[in-house]
Amino acid sequence: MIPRTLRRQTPRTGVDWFLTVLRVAALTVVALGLLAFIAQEIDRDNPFARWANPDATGLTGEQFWGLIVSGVSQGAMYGLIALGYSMVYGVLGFINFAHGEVFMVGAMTGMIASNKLADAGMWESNFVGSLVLIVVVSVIVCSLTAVIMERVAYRPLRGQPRLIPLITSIGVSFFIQNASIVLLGPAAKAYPDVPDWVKTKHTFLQIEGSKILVILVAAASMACLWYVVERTKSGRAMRAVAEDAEIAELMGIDVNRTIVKVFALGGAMAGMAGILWGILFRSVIHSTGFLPGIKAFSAAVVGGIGHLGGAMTGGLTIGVAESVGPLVILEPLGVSGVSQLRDAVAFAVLIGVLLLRPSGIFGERLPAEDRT
Amino acid sequence: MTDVPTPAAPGAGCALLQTRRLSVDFGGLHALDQLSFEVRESEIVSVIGPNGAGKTTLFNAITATVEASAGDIVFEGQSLLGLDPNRVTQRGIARTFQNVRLFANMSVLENVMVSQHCRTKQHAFGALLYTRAFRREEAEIRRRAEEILGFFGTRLIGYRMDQPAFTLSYANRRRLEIARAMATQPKLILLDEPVAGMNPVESAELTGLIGRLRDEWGFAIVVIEHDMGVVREVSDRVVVLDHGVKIAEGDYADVASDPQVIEAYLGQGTGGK
Amino acid sequence: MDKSAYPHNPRQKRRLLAIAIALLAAFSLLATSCGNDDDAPEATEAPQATEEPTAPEPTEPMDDPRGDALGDGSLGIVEVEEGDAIQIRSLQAITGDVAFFGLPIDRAAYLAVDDYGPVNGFDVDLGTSLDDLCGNDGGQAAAQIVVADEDVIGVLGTSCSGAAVAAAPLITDAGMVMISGGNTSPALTSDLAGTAGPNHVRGYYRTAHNDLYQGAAMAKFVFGELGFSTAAAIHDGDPYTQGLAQAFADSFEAEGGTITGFSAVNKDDTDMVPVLTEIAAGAPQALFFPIFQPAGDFIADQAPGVSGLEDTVLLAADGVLNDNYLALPQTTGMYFSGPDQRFGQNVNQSTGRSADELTAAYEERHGEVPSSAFWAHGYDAATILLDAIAAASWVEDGSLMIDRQGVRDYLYALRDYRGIIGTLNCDDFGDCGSSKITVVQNIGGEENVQDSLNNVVFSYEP
Amino acid sequence: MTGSASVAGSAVPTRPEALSAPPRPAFSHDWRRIARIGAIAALGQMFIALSNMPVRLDERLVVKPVLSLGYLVLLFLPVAVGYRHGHQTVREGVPVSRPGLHEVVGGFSCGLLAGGGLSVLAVLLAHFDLREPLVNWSPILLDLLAFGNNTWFAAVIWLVIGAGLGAAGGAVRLLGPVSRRAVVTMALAVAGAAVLESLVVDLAEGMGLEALADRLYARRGGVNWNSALGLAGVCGVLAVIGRGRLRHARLRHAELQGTKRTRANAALIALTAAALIVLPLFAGKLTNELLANVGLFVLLALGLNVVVGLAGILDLGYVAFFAVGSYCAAVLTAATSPRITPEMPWLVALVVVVVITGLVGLFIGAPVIRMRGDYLAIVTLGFGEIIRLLFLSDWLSGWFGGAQGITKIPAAGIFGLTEVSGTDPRRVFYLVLVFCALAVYVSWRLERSRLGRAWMAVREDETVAEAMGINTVNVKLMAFVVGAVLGSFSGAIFAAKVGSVFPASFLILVSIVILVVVIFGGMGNIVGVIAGAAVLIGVLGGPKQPGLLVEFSEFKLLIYGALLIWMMLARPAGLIPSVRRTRELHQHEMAQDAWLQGQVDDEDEGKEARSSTAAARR
Repeated sequence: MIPRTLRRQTPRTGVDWFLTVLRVAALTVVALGLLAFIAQEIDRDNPFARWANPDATGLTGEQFWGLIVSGVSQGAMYGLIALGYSMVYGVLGFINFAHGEVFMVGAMTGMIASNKLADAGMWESNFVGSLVLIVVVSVIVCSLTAVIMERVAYRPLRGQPRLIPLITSIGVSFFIQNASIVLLGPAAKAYPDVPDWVKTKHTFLQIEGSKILVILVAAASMACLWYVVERTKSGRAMRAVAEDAEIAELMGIDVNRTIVKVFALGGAMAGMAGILWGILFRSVIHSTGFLPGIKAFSAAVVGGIGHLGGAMTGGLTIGVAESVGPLVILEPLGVSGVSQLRDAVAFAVLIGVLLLRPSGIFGERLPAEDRT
Repeated sequence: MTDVPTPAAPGAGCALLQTRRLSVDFGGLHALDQLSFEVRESEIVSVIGPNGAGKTTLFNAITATVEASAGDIVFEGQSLLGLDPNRVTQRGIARTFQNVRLFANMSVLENVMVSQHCRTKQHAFGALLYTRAFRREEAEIRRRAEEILGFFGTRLIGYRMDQPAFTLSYANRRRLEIARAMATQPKLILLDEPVAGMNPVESAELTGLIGRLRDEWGFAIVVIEHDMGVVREVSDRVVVLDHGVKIAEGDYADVASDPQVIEAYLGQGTGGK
Repeated sequence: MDKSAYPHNPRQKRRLLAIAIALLAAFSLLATSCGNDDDAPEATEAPQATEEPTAPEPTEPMDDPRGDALGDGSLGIVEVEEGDAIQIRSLQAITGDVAFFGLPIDRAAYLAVDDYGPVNGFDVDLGTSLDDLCGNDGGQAAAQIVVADEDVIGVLGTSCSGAAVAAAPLITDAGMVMISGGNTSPALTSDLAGTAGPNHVRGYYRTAHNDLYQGAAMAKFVFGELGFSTAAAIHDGDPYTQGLAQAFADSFEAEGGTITGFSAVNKDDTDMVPVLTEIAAGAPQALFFPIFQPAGDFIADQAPGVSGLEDTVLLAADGVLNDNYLALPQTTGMYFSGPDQRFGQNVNQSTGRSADELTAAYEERHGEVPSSAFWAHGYDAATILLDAIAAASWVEDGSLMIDRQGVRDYLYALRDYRGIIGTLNCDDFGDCGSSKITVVQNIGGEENVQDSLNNVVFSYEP
Repeated sequence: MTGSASVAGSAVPTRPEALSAPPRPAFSHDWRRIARIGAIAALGQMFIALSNMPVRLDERLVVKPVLSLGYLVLLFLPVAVGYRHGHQTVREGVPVSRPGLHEVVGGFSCGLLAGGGLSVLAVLLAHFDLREPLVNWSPILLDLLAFGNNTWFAAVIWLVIGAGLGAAGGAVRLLGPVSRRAVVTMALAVAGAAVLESLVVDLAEGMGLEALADRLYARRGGVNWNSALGLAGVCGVLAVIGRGRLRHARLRHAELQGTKRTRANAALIALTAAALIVLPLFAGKLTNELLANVGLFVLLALGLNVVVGLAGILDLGYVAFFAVGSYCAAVLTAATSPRITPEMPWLVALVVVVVITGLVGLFIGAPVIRMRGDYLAIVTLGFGEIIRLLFLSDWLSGWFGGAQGITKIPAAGIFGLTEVSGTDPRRVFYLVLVFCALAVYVSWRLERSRLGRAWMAVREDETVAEAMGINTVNVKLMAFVVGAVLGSFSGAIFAAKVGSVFPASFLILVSIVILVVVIFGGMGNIVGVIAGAAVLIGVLGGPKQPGLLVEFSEFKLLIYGALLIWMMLARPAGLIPSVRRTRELHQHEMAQDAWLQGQVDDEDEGKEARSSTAAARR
């Protein structure tokens, strides 16, 4: 076995030069943007604040805070989804593209269940109770979806080159998304209205109840997951399989069951995220799962794939970056219509992080030959 | 062994490869510690030592697949430090791998043809325009490949040339690896346990081949080997490593009788297999 | 039976079977040849039927069966043989993220054809609806499919202006007409002042309103009626929404107001706080976001929560003027610009169905209320096309002759047609829908949707 | 799968006929298996029914007057499961029991269950209202299921239909190879003729065979039942006569060696080329448009094939190059494009396009080249999206028109000989054809060159490739650039064809579809890639292009997904796999075959094959 290549920092080839230039450029842009922003905050019409963006208007403190909060709550959901990606990747070593759709299924289930409850009148009378109820339902549904997915589409492909299950997962993703269109209709579907304490900002920290809810629940499920993976027997089994499935098999671990558990756990997390999504945005559509899914995978990569804490960190990073970045970095540089570029910013963050740390924030360096 | 060892062995000519106080650490663990040794033109040096002595690490350091933490590697008077592995190969050092690593889904012939990459020029446009130069080079590459495969007798030529590499038997994979190394037209070949897992007949045959490699093709060769029989057969000089340190050097007889060496092996509880 | 027989027996069976099947095949061939004798004449006639459109009728002026059917045959005449159906097509955005907009128009077309019944005794066949994918490439490809069938008289579509830009030339070149229930871009017809838009072609009509004045109407409303001097606009990168937002911004500044912010989101964004914060930095009095669902839901939902926008007035356009959206709690009190939608009791003069009946029928058939207001435009588009065909066709020895030019003549001459969307008058550039823009305010609540649609607070006509 | 392997990797001769055993008793069954299959089928039927396919497609008659496409989609599943039930896995040395009544009965029961799904659904429809979530839970559906009669009729009739079809499906197993082929051909012929009506008519008219078309089809009403019979007859006879000469021919061609083989290939290529040049002359607008669209995607797929298939770099952002190609061409040629003047002729612009896309390829390639496979995938995807957003953004709308795109792009002038634009799909196709030929030549030449071998080595084992003196970075960058340039051709033609570019044409979906085309067709194999494009884009349709099955456009992506899953499960090597890929995917069997044929000179083969498989997986 060849030990991994340790590359030197000093540029050797043209590519290395180019990359160094790129890194420097990226950092300068960010730095300039930040400086301009700070300048604006200090004094709206000092020359430096205006050099790029003449009609510069900074942000008020609470606006900035609002950005951070929404970024964090969005990021927490990315994180929850990313956990599923990360776990599956850790164990099977391929991108389960359809995981985002599992999240969508969760949101849809929540929508249906909550509307039924609203018809029954329970939603208004006992909100928390029905919330717990729909969480349970959607977690179950999502776990089932994920497990069936694994059984039907992935298990038969165990041991094929990675590309094959990847393509299959794309197929699954298409299928679920469009199944939702043909069965449930193409229109956006709304959740029933939620009590005021969820909608309105609370004097404490000026955060909407829904966002507090999101952040708390995300933290809680994160903790549970951590406990399961790090402290329980099946968690050990998962990590063993992630290390080396064949050896684990020899050690008497039932690999199939472990993998099923992994998918179930990931599905549960996605289901949780789905409900949170529903509570936060109160609207769901067939495409709800696609882009968040992709961003969640980016989050998993940014955090260092296969690393649970990394997944959540990555999620928060991307969430906050895409919510704050455009206004704090791009607008001071005189870019117009910055909010349009938020996805671009999200992916730019992904690229930037990988440029500076090729294996993500927490990811350990991986052997060069570990390729698709 | 504090400074460069003095030439003291058969095979005339100046040093082809020298390692000077070469050290490789993996986070605190000294895989190689201040190792200095040299290989001369058309000389066969065996590197032996118990498992984990740092033999393969030495190879990896030379071929730049791991980075030396201290010291220097000099090949034909120029340092190899800081080069990409492919540059090292271009300078004229080829290697085989302890666990055979062929291009499993390419044919035997292709495996050898692709290994001449750094010795050939033709680029995409030549191929697209199908120039005379391109065709000539392709023919040349093919001819060389067949010639090299021919070196192994009937083992790799004939219908087998077009077989995907993974259909080869174990012994043939080892042979193909050597063929691939030869195809890079090196001055120095590093063989990592070339006869491991072969039956006596095959290893005897391969031992012969190693000799012929030097005599007919004029390569200098460094062999990592556990099979003392082979070592005795082929080596002009033997270097013994233990825990990354060179504990003995010289021809087979005195090395074999060196107490330190015996201690190193017996300390391991095992003789050379 | 002894086992030794096994290997032989089946093989013989197989041979027998093969022969049997071959025989059967041969027989069925025979059956065909005689079976087809009866419709052999039709077969020989058919080619003429397909070539005829290119060749103008020579004996056209002095034939009586023609009666008072419109047209001079200059675009060719389509013959629909007895027992065959009149061919029209529906080309809408029925998939993807604009399906909510295209599907209702498409479904309304089918409703209309069913309601209308036969034309001069001939059934009408809409075929299976084609998909313009709300894009130029999709529109062009679909148009090629339509024109490949030379018997098609007219096309109902497209949903998106972008698709029409690519599709209209192909379809009208083939002599067919094209009636859109969804396009609103001025480029496709005219600036309503007598100069044709860059992408205008003869034979293109639409029942949807011309967008030109919607932005202006909203601007006048905000500046004049509400008396605001600062406003901001958000679009979602769709040509339609971007154009409308731009129009609003321009005319608002022309009115003398100031645009404090002009930004954009992406269709699948959900967290609108950033864009709203960007807007809030300018502290506008009104925010106009003429975009679609679901993005529209999120803006309406999250705007009040962003500091600086707490009491900004929210305005949207016809892209979200539908039951789903009006029913949302967060849209209560919002203003919407759009075509006059007080078509509660309007009755389509050709089919005699009223808007309410139709919405009921629609929900009955598709299990959801129309996800966009333009179903009505789609319905009227279909009925005027069928009327046009009725007016430009005559029966001649059993088969129906349809004069393509006649269809166009009828449509260009269409006046005071009572449709679901109100009174239709076609101008020389194919604008048939009323250019009257109304601004309604949402009363709120699922039950009040109709009242909200009727709750007109401002109406504007150039 | 083994079967597909041995057929696919045409280098491998097929296995000897497995031993046969007496048929299994008719009524002893693995009932759990039947239940499983049946249940899945029943659910499938319910899904199809609720997906609104039957209602939506009921308008479209397939065989006049008996069968509409709507019902057809409800009928095929029972047959399929009925046939599937009789399937036995072939193992070395294990005798395969000959088909008998067992299969029929099994098929019958499976079909019964499958039909039962619809019966249950009908009853549910009648008695519950689940419209709230399920939009197609409509009386219309019930009416359709009940053939206009009452609910109980529906319940019964579907049981009967299901059982009958299932039994029929099982019975197919009884047929010998020839008759089976005959039956299958007949079925396929009728189905094909019916579903592809528009194409057939278009071609027929192009070749002046309207008479034939009119005999075959009731005008737009689908196939006449008697012509359907006739067609079936003809094809049946042909099949019985043909006796799979095709397959023999293919095998023989596969066994050809050296010059003979090359000569045969050359002949084949010449034939196809001739066909492709002549066909459009006889085809109408419809077919040409179709061919043009397929061509555009072939071009893209060939480009991506260089990156993914040869160099093994998983690029999910390939649409970026398509977009850059189109936008450059648009900006350079269109008078309406802001900022950039003067306008140049299309061919001149093309040169600039190539240069620019090449640079973009380098720019995107350099940062990602050293990342691991999956990181690389997501990063390229990110780049693709970023580029689309930049084209869309208000920020750069001064250059690229933003949301309003760039319209009125002039037709592509070719040396003043001709003008290529969307109005005449035939010319577009010829233009595309030229560039496809170019792309094919490029990939074919490069694959057999020093560079191509280096690509393969990198794909196989990057570290070793590096150690063998290959500068992996440069080699991979080359792959990126070549892929980018090929993609840009497609983009430039696209711009001229459609006459306008909008950012909406360059969604992530496009990259994914291109990748799917490559994988589906057979990665690393030129012919496979072309076949993949023909099947997916031609029949089903591309992301923004309708295919032959226009009726299904509403369900396109749904079918895409299902098809993709099934394809990867059934034959992961793709439609027409490259021999190399097949080997990689089926190394076990390959090794065993080799061993059986004594082509391997050593004992410990199995183990080694396995370990090398492991190596290949890395």
